[in-house]
Amino acid sequence: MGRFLLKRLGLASITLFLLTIIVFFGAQVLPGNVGRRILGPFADQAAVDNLNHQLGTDQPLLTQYWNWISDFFRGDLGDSLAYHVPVSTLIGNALEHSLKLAAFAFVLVVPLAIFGGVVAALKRDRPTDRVITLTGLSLTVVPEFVTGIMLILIFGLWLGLFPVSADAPDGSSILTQLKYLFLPALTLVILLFGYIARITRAGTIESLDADYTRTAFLKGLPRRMVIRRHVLRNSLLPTIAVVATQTGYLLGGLVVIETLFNYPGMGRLIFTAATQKDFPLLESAVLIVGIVFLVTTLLADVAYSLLNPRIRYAAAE
Amino acid sequence: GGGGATTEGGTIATGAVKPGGTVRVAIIQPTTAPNPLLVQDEGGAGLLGSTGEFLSFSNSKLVLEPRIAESWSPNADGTEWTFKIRQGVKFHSGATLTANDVVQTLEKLIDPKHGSANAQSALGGVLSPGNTSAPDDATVVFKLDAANGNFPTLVSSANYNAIIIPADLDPADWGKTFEGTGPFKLEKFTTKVGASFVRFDGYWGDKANPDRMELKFYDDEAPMVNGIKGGEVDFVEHFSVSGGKALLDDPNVQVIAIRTATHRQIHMRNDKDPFTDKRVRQAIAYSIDRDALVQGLWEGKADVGNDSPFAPVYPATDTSIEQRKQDIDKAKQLLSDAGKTNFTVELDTWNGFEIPDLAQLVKQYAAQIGVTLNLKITDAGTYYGDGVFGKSRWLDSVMGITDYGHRPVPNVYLTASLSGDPKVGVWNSAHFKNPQYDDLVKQYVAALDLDSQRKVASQIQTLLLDETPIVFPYFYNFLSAAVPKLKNAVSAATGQFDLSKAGFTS
Amino acid sequence: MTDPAIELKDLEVVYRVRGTDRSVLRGVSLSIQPGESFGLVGESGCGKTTAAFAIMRYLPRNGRVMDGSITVNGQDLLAMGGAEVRRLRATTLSMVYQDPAAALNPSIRIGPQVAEAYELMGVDRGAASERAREILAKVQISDPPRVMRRYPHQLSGGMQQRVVIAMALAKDPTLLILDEPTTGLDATVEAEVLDLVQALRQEFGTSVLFISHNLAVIAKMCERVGVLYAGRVVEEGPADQVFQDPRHPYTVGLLRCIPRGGVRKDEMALDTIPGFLPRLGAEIPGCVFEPRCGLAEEICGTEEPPLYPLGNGRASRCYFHERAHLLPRNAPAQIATARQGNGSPLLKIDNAAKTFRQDGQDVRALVDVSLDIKPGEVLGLVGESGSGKTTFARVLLGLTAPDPGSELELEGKPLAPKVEKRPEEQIRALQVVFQNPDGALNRRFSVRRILGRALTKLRGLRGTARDERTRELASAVRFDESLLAVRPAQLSGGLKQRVAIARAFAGDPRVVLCDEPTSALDVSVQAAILNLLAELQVGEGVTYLFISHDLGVVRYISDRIAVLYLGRVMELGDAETVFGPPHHPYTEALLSAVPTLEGTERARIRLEGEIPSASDPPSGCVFHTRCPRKWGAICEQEEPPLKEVEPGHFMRCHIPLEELRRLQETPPPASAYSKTTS
Amino acid sequence: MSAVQDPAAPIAIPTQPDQAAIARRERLRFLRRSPTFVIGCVLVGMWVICAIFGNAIAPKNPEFPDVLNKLVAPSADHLFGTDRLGRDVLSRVIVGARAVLVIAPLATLLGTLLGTTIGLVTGYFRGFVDEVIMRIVDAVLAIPIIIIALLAVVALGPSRVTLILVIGLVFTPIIAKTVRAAVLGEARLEYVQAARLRNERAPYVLFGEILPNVMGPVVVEFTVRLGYAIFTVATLSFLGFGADPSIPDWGQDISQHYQFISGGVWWPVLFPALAIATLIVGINLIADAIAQSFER
Ligand SMILES: Nc1ncnc2c1ncn2[C@@H]1O[C@H](COP(=O)(O)OP(=O)(O)OP(=O)(O)O)[C@@H](O)[C@H]1O
Ligand SMILES: Nc1ncnc2c1ncn2[C@@H]1O[C@H](COP(=O)(O)OP(=O)(O)OP(=O)(O)O)[C@@H](O)[C@H]1O
Ligand SMILES: [Mg+2]
Ligand SMILES: [Mg+2]
Repeated sequence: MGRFLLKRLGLASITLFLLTIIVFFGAQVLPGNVGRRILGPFADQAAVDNLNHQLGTDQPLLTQYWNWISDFFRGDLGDSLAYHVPVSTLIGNALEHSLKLAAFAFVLVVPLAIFGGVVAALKRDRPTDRVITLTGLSLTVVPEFVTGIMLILIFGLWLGLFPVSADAPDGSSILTQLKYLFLPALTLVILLFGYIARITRAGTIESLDADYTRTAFLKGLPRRMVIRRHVLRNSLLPTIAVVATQTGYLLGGLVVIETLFNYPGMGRLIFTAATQKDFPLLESAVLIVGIVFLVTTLLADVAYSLLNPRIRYAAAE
Repeated sequence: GGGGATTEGGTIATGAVKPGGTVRVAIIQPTTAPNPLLVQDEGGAGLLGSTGEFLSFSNSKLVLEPRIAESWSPNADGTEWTFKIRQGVKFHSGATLTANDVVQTLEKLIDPKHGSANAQSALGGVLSPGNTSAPDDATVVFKLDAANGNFPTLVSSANYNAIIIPADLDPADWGKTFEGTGPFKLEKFTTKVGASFVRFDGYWGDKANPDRMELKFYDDEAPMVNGIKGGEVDFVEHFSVSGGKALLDDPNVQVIAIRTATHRQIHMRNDKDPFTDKRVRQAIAYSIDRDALVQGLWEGKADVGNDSPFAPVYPATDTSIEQRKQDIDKAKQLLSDAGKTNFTVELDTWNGFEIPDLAQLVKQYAAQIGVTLNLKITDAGTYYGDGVFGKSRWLDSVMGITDYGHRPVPNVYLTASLSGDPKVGVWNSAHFKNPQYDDLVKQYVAALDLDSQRKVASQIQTLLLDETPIVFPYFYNFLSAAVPKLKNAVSAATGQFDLSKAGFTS
Repeated sequence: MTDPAIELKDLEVVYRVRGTDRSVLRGVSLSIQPGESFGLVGESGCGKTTAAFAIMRYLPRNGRVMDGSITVNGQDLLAMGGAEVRRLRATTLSMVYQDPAAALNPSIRIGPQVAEAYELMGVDRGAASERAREILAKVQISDPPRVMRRYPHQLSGGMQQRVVIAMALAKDPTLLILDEPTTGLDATVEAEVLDLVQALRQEFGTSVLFISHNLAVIAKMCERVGVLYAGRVVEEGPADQVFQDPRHPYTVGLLRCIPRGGVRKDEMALDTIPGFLPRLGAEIPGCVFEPRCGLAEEICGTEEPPLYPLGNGRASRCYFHERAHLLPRNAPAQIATARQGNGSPLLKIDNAAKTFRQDGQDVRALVDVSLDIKPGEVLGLVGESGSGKTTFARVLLGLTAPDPGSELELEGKPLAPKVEKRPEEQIRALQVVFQNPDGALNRRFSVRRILGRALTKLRGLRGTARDERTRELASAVRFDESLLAVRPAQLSGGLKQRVAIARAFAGDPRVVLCDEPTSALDVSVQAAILNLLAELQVGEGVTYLFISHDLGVVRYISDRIAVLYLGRVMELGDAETVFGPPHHPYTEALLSAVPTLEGTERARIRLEGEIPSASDPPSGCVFHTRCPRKWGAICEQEEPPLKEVEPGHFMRCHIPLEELRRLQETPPPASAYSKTTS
Repeated sequence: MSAVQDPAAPIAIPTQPDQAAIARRERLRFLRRSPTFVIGCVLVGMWVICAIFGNAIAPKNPEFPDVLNKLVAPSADHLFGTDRLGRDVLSRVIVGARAVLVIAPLATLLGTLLGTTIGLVTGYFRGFVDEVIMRIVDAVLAIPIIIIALLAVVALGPSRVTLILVIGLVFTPIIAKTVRAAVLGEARLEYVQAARLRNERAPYVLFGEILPNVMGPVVVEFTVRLGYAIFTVATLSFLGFGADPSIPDWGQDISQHYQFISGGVWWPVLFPALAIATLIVGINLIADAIAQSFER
């Protein structure tokens, strides 16, 4: 186990390193001069150069990269060019919102999807199965803004059941917050259900067909027991991994949904940072999304290996 | 028009209201930190105005209401203005405002090294650093570079940067406290999310009626509209006809429409082929059906433009000058005279407000006279770039559409975006250079009384109409919306809004 | 007489494939008496497993019983409802099948998995795991508590199969079905499992249905045997009689295919059965075996023969059962007289070693293997799975780079470690026939393209010349030209292997490495391939390195034999020298482990303990942990060298030759000794 | 060599039927029978036709603004009504298919080509190169696709070429991963070693021997990615990164009109939305069917 963890950590940190490089130099391709961005069109060139010098944005890229990355891991993310506030506060706030939404969406979709997937697998190739998989598939592939708009229209404006903007007023109770978050979360549920259910179905079918399941049946175990003890235990493993791979998207990829529901999350933060050429904000935000992704996938791997003795011991022995 | 109750003029339905309450306001997302010097956008202006006060407030009739200044007067030739500062005005911190605070605020505004883009555009070439003085705590004297009849407007709320802040406050830190003298004071500000304000009991005038005022920032218009329809906000500070059509047609939303000089400029590089020939520029202008634009894009809530910044709303505007109308044949004629038929030009602009629509319509109109326009529509950041010549599509493109906010006097439009003097014409995207024009503008600016202003204005209008460096298709109304039970909310076309009298009917 | 433990009457089973029913079992009838062990034998695909699942009422989703009856202790199984069937599975029927690794739930510890069977009977948890411990002890698992805490993948194949058997016996079933329970296990392990089953049978008095394609195993395990062909029992009777004096041409053919009694390629070519098993669901009006039968007359093709009873429980489904033994022989007239090349070695391997790194550990797959291969000879390479056979081959081929210090020479010229670095002629000189023809042939290419490409690359042939040569190759391996156009998927295993062989010979190789070329094939096909290889070797004068774990096969084809254990050559010498005493103790154990068709049981030498892993081999002589002849402390301390104990006979053992000879005349020490009952 | 007739020689006709061919035929039959596939084809086919003959089919000029008749509800004259500039929604929906159906397939093709190549190389050679590339792939995949695409478009400015390149490159790692997995399985098979043993050059082994055997996954991957490509294109143009708004483009048209929905003007949004939905669903139905046909 220990070695397994170390190995994964090692890989993750390499990936992280590459990620920082990609993010930093990726951001460099955006046009725009930092000093000018800050001082605006009327400041004279001298002042701009001076500021660039103070900010170090006139130094060679490698030096800049080094400064950025070392500051970053020292917890100093610098100031936003556009808002002149510490990037960390902006990201902190956005991340909090994103996490809320993501968590809520997960809580709704994961059990639902797993249930759907398992049922589909048990009823494999029967109508129930086709219905679940095909609806799932069809919903999964429709862009967020299509589903989102429809939901706003129906539940928000026509039926007036739910708020159309996702961000509850400060200090409102958890329940109220959830009420506000419901529509965007629902959009995500619609988006993710098919995907997760599909994986679960595949995993379940695989272990339904496995010899050990046959063994269990031939032991004379009742069907329910076979499913519970022998099938699910192995079939849900892949689901974990998949769910983990969605976190990146959920934390940073919800540009559209956050715009539709005027929700101040990471997606929109990055989006505006990109259009405003707010480099420090952009770089750190993207990097953090990446890191969160790496961490969750790492955790997923660990969880996976914990639930899967083959891996756990293969690594240990 | 729509089914909604639409009030012309700055205030929605007035009447008796319950004391107290919380007014929830939707404003467009500020694009920068709240810094009195650097704010250049409507959202930012709204923030400044929410706690700050100006020497005077330019109301929807473009009349200046005294605020921090009790009164003002020019010397004989209009080169020097003296403002009487109200006494006993308190900052939210409790400190008392003195003339020195006013002096320092304005010095900072005009000092290039602070780079207050917008203030510069208004005061550049008007007031130079060091020429503002406070003989005593109640008086401020401005020595102008040249005579200027509209100076008080240039330092009023019309110049949204010009809120008076304590002399010793670094504008960069203003965002921390929102220090000002207005009827509301800051409770909480969260960048990119919103802000809330409470009544300032130390206010010099009538105390604010609402207990609280909550601002919510929106990146996009649709959620804003949905917000008020979904009952999540009481007051939408500003919406566009295109984005807010739903509100215009909604019987239980009251709409405020203010006639303004807010407009779009379709610039053509006077120094670049094919627009070096003014006949080509005129042809483009003639191809455009302005009435269709006003009806189609603005539901009639706009004034037709006549290719000069003199909007009908300005008292000085000469409305007798013949209105340019669509005339395809004439346009074609002009082109063939110029020997420039069937050419292709790239039309640069950005995807905000109704601009893309305008661009597409212009493209269509141009097509009718055999001119092909390829639209290059990017995000604002890309279009404006660094906002300086050589680093900005806005200022470098051969043809482009640019949005201009409302100004209570046309001065900025006349100078910044048309002056041939590089120090003044910093937004001269048409690269229009015309000594005679520059001279006329000087006269206009100097003119102290309305009649003399009218005379010059008329000449400028005629000149621009002939030269057509820029097409001004329309000047559209500033629209705000409120829920029916909200009364006495005031908004100004420059992005400020005054809710100190506002409240709800039971 | 009590009613049989289980009885099948005219059982018809079909699989529905692409909308049509294809019959798999065509009226199978058999009955097993209580306590009896019945063997079901037949080539792959003839329906053995299907029969088993039919009895368990667990056919694949597309399988269906069309007709016939199955009765268990007199109850009609097919009439039962789900609950009853479950009860039956829980109490009366159990099944053990191939690949124990897959049969155990990877994510549940052994303890609970075994205990489950008891909980099902209503025993509470505590007691259940107690009972589990007992049953595990019964299947001779040392230290059950430890094993119960382990996960399946942490056990060796033999242990896993033991656990599966334990689970099967937990309910003390009336009938235990074993479907190829030892296929894929090593000879020594197989022997142990078989012994175990024997012992348990005695103890529990369970009746057993033992399914296997290996006649020797059946002969060893079963009292009665049924020979299944194309879903039909063609012959039935007491095992020894059926195998001594078969009464059905198919049985006769099968028995003749097997190299037995130490026959060698230069004494006789093997018999084969022409043609192929009829396709699934084929329409067969007459005798199922008719198309391949040497005795067939036209009646066989038109009318299905009845089951002729032949007294004392024997029966045969052949019109000509009494002259079945007259089935014409069916083998190349001419036998391969190997021209034993001598003189300078063709291949010279000097302390070849290969160490793999696998998650942080060194796996020493080969340890200073040094041997010469003479031109024109066949060097057999035997050893249990994991002993390094394939690795050795791959090293020679340059597919796996050996550890530095290993020296390989071909005709005096050094061989580069990687094939990419070797000159044309060396590459051409060393070719290979892989174990699994499916993987070895690119399934996207036609046979012609597969052979053609080889010719182009190795011989530089193009156009007509290439086509010409392709045809020659095909006929050389008895591969019908008309099949050149098809893809491997269309071909039977035997035909595929012929293509693979043809490809190996495309470049006129000097040495062909055959890595278990027949292990994946049925005996009848195996015989044909062995004949072909023998014939080619003589014809083309090539040299073979012939890898196999089937001692019979190796003995038949090889001139010399090397015995590998944990990557080390334990014994090396002429085939007969190695197979005749004195052997290396390991060789001795191997030989004794293999069941033979002749009733002549040799003393079984049971090997203690597991095969050590190549990642941490034992100290001293790597075999000492299991060696029944262990000599003394020295075996544990120092590794014996491979020394020439007599001319041409090498051995890696501390025990002097004479001592070994003496020891092996007398039966081995009682501790490690058991006479297998049969 | 001796020409003894070996009776064990096979009988002339191949006894196994041509499994490969049957499998192929089976697959086609399965597809033709599968309603999923048929419906998918109908939907996609419809849009492909629109993309090709759009301007011919469209009842009106999709770009002609008639701003005085804007937002007219569906009527006999304008079946799908008119949009914010009085353009005929029906015509825009029809012609709009082109924007998506030019960019998405090309982008996917690019991604598939690159991804497959990388997958083949890394999966076959393993070792250091593999490690490095796979790390990079992981790193890239850690950033949400839409964000990468977005940055690229901001940097390069929106244009069809940009979109194709961006989306193609963004998909490359994902496809590479899938192909690599398949190649790992193949590379273990002996026919690859057999190729080495007749000293084939690596490129031949990769593209000549292995590629044909991993076509299945590649095809499936392509169809699946195509769906996501359309998804991404639509999303980008929804976010305002479409090129010229006068050119019909579903995503852009939706973003240009969804604000009107609250005012009861649903037609300029609903129809493009349906268009996107049907097209993507169609493609995924096809992908699903194909995947299934390969599974069995
Ligand atoms: N689910 C299935 N659907 C269709 N055909 C099947 C199915 N299972 C087995 N078969 C075919 O039925 C025939 C008999 O299969 P079965 O497994 O019973 O043979 P077997 O004697 O056990 O072979 P082996 O010795 O290889 O295990 C084979 O041709 C096999 O291909
Ligand atoms: N690529 C590899 N990486 C790590 N270990 C390996 C590798 N290939 C083989 N081994 C190990 O080397 C040892 C010898 O393997 P090899 O395949 O040569 O044995 P074998 O005699 O061919 O077995 P079998 O009879 O099952 O084919 C085994 O312990 C195996 O686990
Ligand atoms: Mg079987
Ligand atoms: Mg091997």
